[in-house]
Amino acid sequence: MLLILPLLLAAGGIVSPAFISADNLSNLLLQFAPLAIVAMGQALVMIVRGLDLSVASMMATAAVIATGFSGSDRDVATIFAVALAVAVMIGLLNGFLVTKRQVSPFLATLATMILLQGFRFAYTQGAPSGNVPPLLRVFGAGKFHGIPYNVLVLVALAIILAIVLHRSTFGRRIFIVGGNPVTGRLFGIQSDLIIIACYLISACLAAVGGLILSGYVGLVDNWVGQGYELDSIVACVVGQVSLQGGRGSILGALTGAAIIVIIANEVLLLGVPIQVQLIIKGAVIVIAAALYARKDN
Amino acid sequence: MLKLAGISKSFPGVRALNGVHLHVQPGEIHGLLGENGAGKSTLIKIIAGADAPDEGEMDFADAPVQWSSPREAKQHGIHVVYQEFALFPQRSVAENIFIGHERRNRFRLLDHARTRREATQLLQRLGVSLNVNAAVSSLSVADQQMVEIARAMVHNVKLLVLDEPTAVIAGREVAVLFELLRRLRETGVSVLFISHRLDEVFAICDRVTVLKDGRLVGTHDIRDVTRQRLISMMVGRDLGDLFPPRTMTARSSETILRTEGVTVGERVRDVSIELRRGEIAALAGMVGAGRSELALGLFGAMPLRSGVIHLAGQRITSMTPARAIGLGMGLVTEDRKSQGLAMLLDIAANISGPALSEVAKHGLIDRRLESEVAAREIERYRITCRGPGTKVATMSGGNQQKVIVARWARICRSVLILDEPTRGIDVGAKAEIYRIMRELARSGVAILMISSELTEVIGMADRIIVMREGRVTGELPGGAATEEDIMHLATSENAA
Amino acid sequence: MPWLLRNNAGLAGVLVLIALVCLVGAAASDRFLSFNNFLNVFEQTTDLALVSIGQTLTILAGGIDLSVGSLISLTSCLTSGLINNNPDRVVIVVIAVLVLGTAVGCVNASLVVALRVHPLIVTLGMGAVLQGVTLLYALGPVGRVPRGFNFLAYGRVYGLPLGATLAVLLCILIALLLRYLPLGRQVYALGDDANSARLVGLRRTRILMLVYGTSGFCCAATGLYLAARFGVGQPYTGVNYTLASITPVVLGGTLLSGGKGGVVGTLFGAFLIALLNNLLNFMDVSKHYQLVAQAVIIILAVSVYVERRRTM
Amino acid sequence: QYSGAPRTFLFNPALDVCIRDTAKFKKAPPYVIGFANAGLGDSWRVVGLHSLEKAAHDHADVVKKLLITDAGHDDAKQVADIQDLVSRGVDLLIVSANTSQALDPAVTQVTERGIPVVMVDRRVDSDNFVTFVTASDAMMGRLFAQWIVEKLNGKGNVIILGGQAGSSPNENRVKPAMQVFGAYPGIKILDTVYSDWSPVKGKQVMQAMIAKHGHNINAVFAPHGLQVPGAIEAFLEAGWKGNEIPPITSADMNGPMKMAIKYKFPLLDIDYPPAMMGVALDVALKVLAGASVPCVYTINSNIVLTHGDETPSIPHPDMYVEKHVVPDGPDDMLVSGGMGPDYNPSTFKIDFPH
Ligand SMILES: Nc1ncnc2c1ncn2[C@@H]1O[C@H](COP(=O)(O)OP(=O)(O)OP(=O)(O)O)[C@@H](O)[C@H]1O
Ligand SMILES: Nc1ncnc2c1ncn2[C@@H]1O[C@H](COP(=O)(O)OP(=O)(O)OP(=O)(O)O)[C@@H](O)[C@H]1O
Ligand SMILES: [Mg+2]
Ligand SMILES: [Mg+2]
Repeated sequence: MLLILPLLLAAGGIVSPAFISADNLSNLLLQFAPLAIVAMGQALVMIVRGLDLSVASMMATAAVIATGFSGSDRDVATIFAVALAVAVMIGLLNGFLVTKRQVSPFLATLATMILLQGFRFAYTQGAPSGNVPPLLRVFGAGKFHGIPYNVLVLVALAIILAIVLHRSTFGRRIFIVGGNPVTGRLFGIQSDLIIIACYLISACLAAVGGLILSGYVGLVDNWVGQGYELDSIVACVVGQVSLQGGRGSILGALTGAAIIVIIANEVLLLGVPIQVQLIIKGAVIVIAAALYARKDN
Repeated sequence: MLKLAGISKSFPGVRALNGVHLHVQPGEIHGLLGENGAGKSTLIKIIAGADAPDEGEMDFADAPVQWSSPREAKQHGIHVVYQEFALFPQRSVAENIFIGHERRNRFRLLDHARTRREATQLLQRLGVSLNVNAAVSSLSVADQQMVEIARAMVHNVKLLVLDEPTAVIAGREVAVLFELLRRLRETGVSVLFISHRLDEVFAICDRVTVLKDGRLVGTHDIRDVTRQRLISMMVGRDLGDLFPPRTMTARSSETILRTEGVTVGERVRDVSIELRRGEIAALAGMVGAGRSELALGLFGAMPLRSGVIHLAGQRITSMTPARAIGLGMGLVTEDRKSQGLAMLLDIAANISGPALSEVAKHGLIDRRLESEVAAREIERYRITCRGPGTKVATMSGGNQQKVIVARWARICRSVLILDEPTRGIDVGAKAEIYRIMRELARSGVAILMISSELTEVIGMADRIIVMREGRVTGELPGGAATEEDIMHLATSENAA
Repeated sequence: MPWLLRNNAGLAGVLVLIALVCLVGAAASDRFLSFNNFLNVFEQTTDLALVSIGQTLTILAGGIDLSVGSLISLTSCLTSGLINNNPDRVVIVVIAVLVLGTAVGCVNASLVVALRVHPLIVTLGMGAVLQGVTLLYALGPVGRVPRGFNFLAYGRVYGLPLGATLAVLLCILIALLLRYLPLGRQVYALGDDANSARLVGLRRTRILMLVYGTSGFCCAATGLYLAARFGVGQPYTGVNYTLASITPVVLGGTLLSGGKGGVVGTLFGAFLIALLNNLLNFMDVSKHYQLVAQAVIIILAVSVYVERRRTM
Repeated sequence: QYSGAPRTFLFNPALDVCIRDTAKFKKAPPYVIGFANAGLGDSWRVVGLHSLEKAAHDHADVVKKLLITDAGHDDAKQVADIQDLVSRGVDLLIVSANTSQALDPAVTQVTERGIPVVMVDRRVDSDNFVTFVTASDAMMGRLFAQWIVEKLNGKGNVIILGGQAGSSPNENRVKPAMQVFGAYPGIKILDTVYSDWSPVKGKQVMQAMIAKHGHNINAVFAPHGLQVPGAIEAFLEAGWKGNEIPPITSADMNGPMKMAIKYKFPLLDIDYPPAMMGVALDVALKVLAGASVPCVYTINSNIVLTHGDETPSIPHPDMYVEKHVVPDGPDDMLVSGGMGPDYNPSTFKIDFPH
């Protein structure tokens, strides 16, 4: 699975030399980080048989929150606190609906997506306006010797999440519950809490992704992160996270996200017209999933 | 009718079948025997077209065949009742029975009234009365099995394959089923019958084929073999007594679990029982008596509607599995596929599951330690596998069951409930599970064994608690009780 | 029609909600409960109802169709682009577009079968491809439909909105097919347990062709309707329907996991949504809170009634 | 700042200007007026809506009710909204059509029922309305393109940084611009990329373009302002010195002007004033009073330029960026609002009859 990355990079370099320029690769990393962060949360949710369609809306909400203060660095802590607080509420709501009210994840997160959108519109009166603090701009767009700071954030988060998911008892419980919630209960695991925790983590990661994206340009509209909900799901599927739950990995989610970003960049560089870009994207999604989806028996 | 020659099939790392020959003649009931993991279900899947063989030839009705899908096999007249069922839980009984062979009216449209009527008739012929409008998910496993069997009668079969059909049904239903099979035999239908219960094999089969480790051991006329001979063919050695001797010595008078007026789910009413350390108590009753629900209730997997549980000195009115586990309780559920196992994970994870903290430090799992623990259990219970990293989904039913028993036996300190622990288990493994139960009891654990097999109940139990329609109707001492005594309490209207 | 309610507790729920909205509306404005307004809402239900009816089938069969939005865009563009204000071409183009929609659905089904990929991914990919194809055909609003064609979307027959009435008829037809064709029952079976379906020899390919084909047909019908309503086809006209088409299905009591539900509930689900939008307009609720209200209704509708847990 | 008569009126090449008689719509106040808005979502439309609310507030004596619906940029919803507004009994309908063709049948129906319709900002295709209040998209597109051509002396490579492919607000400006570019064989369009009006995507695609074409990029044509700040940042982050940044076009947004002043690169900004929504209400009242109105009511756009970047077609801009910019306002602030100095879109609240 990981093998495809160097292959893609090499192929990219061959068809368009600009692709492997240091600048372009560094920009790729810059664009990769927010999607990867969101995809990791999506992976957790998918492992517990869920789906989180509200991530994009959560990202936009966090980004709007980033512009909601004076725009100076003093407020960064407050911005984080508020954004995470909203994320916690949304994560809890998603988790609550899915576990306690047995709403299907697709629908529950679709509803919270619309809900957040409504509140966001109401809060911004239709369009956000204001400045993003310089510190967030650094995390969104700044680079250290060509390595974007947001990649550092991503790496830190990825290491923590990989340990949590693949090494910790909590992670093991995620897999048990995802494989079969009934078994989870018989193992004495509070399946509901595990599932809620996954939605919570997903929402919080989306908030972090949204804040990073708000710093990418420093301009925020109501649609920051639009498309990330489906892209993150596709990234997970391409990265062998099972839509049926119980299977998946952080590394897979990261690889899937990388593949998506690389392909999007490559078609842009090739100067493929937008129509054909879409066709290629669609075909790649299906083919990648067909190649990598384990044949579940 | 059916002729298999040199069939082989491998899964990653396992040679499930190795050059197997099988010849089923028209109008015979052919038994297929073998230990857990011998390859019986795999062979059946190949016959049914659900799996393709790697090698070998298959003849059906005197013509070479090669199925591309179960559908094709079905069209040629092969019907299979799978060990794990192929039902549609949310659909009605009637719909399930006629799925794929829908009853139509003269406009070629579905005739719902006719479907219901004929479904009722079919079930009546099988001696079960079910509401044909009910969703299959609301039925007990036994009734689900009867629906599966009813389905087999819908269309003209030439070969009927039954994979452990009697594992979940008892007494009367088995008799009805056998009667049905004999009638089919008379009309020239062949039956391939898999069971771990040798009595049944002797009662109904004309010939038997024994598999071991994916190889053919031999095919014999049933009149030419003895019980002992069959067992040694299957196991490869002679087994002593199936039931280990009762050792009442360890049995103390200390009551570890006591319930007062426990009411659970839809049918368990006002149950008061006691379990003492070191004893094996059996919970007997007819299918649907509510034994499984009681077990789930005691373990906290179903909420207590009322009543009190006294466990290990604590008085509990609302039990949860976590609490039960904390107090040293374990539960081997009757349905391993949908309840007992984390199918996607490996043996090690399934064994450590309920006691993760034992193999973890600071919330992080020590994989080495976990593997070691699992390896020890694999050896102790002679689980056939490629090591602690084997995914349980790829294991045979019997070995899966051993994993579950091993899991709970390891951490259980007070009470272990086993719900149909030997369902679908070969004799060798059965003997082993009995031995484990005895050992555990000797170490001071109270064992509650739910079983529909009366020989097992009589052979193992120190004490027999009988339930009927959700209530305890009486208690019998082990050893001395007869099957009649138990049946009397399980069915009689005027029992206590 | 007792069978409608018997197996569909969700349908009862949606009817209760509709009644509730009517009560609130009656209190809010005396014009709300007028017959004319009711007809308007009925008319406004058409597009969502059409696409959701098709979506219901894919969901019943345990799948989902996320290509509906793009397919609607494509068919609406083709409708107006090919007719291009020429009344003589209407019949042939309408037929061609319906055939095309059905064919695209069948391609979805074939891909699901052949590639063994989850339908969510297959149709998502197909959606992107179709959007690209649509933009290849037209980068902006394209063609024009003759004035008379608008009748499909705005016309009234015996006082009833034509398009909406056709949608209801289509819904009833599909409901009957689901109930009285063996293949219809098998849709439910496949959605209930795909593995069992394989083992008992149901023809998965055929069932999938039926449901995705129907979904494609419904998308084409929606595309036609939108071309009539807007007088023109546009490359992004269907975008919102992809996710929107799911809501009426679930409001109408169909389980997203498949195997249970039906199209009649979906029809009422779509009506509830149109009615809700209408009510919120009458109550001068700003668009922002209309979104909130919609989300709350969804949550209420699907979470108040919780089915008894099946296992334990 | 230009304050003469509308240029489109003065410069109109037609011999007669179309004037519409509205006597048949004459009605005694008070009026119920409906506004079917295409949607909000960006600051331009928010400010526009506020200017409409302000106008209603100012005319509270004759306006009994202003009913506002918001279609969220969904044609189907806007058609329904229009039907609902008619159901609620409006005397006149103001419509900002989400798509010019798509709303045509619905608007035509309203007109046929005898209810006067005033279009604002985005019209419908047919002439089945009373009047259209607008600024000229075509003029903006052409002038943007012409300026770029003249800055490059007719020879150079241009990136088209569009909004959303196929959407009418995008095509209405890009199409006229392409006609201009097409007339100059020396102008080469390197790539046409789309930002979907997202600042984030604008930056992403521009970064890819810079990686691909490097210093071959001689100018950037952006028909709207939203995607421009990201594009400028992409240049800066790719290491271009401020004054190396090629000529770029923008509309309404504060950010690009701030950057143009700071980094000294050529910028042409043409405003598309949101105040036209308030104007629409004034025009609506004229219609209901039975006064004649022009068939198209085009209000002026400000042409704003950086110093030293005048060209033959724009010898004298209406003003220079220094005058137009709000130095300490946020980047996404709309400088063309016309709502007065104290106006703040996120806190604005006004009492109007509804
Ligand atoms: N899908 C699979 N992948 C890998 N190994 C498999 C798979 N299915 C079966 N096996 C292996 O094939 C062997 C035969 O299994 P099978 O289920 O046929 O046994 P069985 O005779 O039916 O046993 P039981 O009596 O327990 O049902 C076992 O070792 C099992 O682990
Ligand atoms: N999880 C469940 N969901 C719904 N109904 C159930 C469930 N478990 C049991 N039942 C119902 O309760 C009845 C009692 O079943 P239970 O399994 O407790 O009886 P039992 O005596 O253990 O029988 P068996 O021998 O089949 O295990 C069953 O017939 C079934 O209809
Ligand atoms: Mg088996
Ligand atoms: Mg039981």
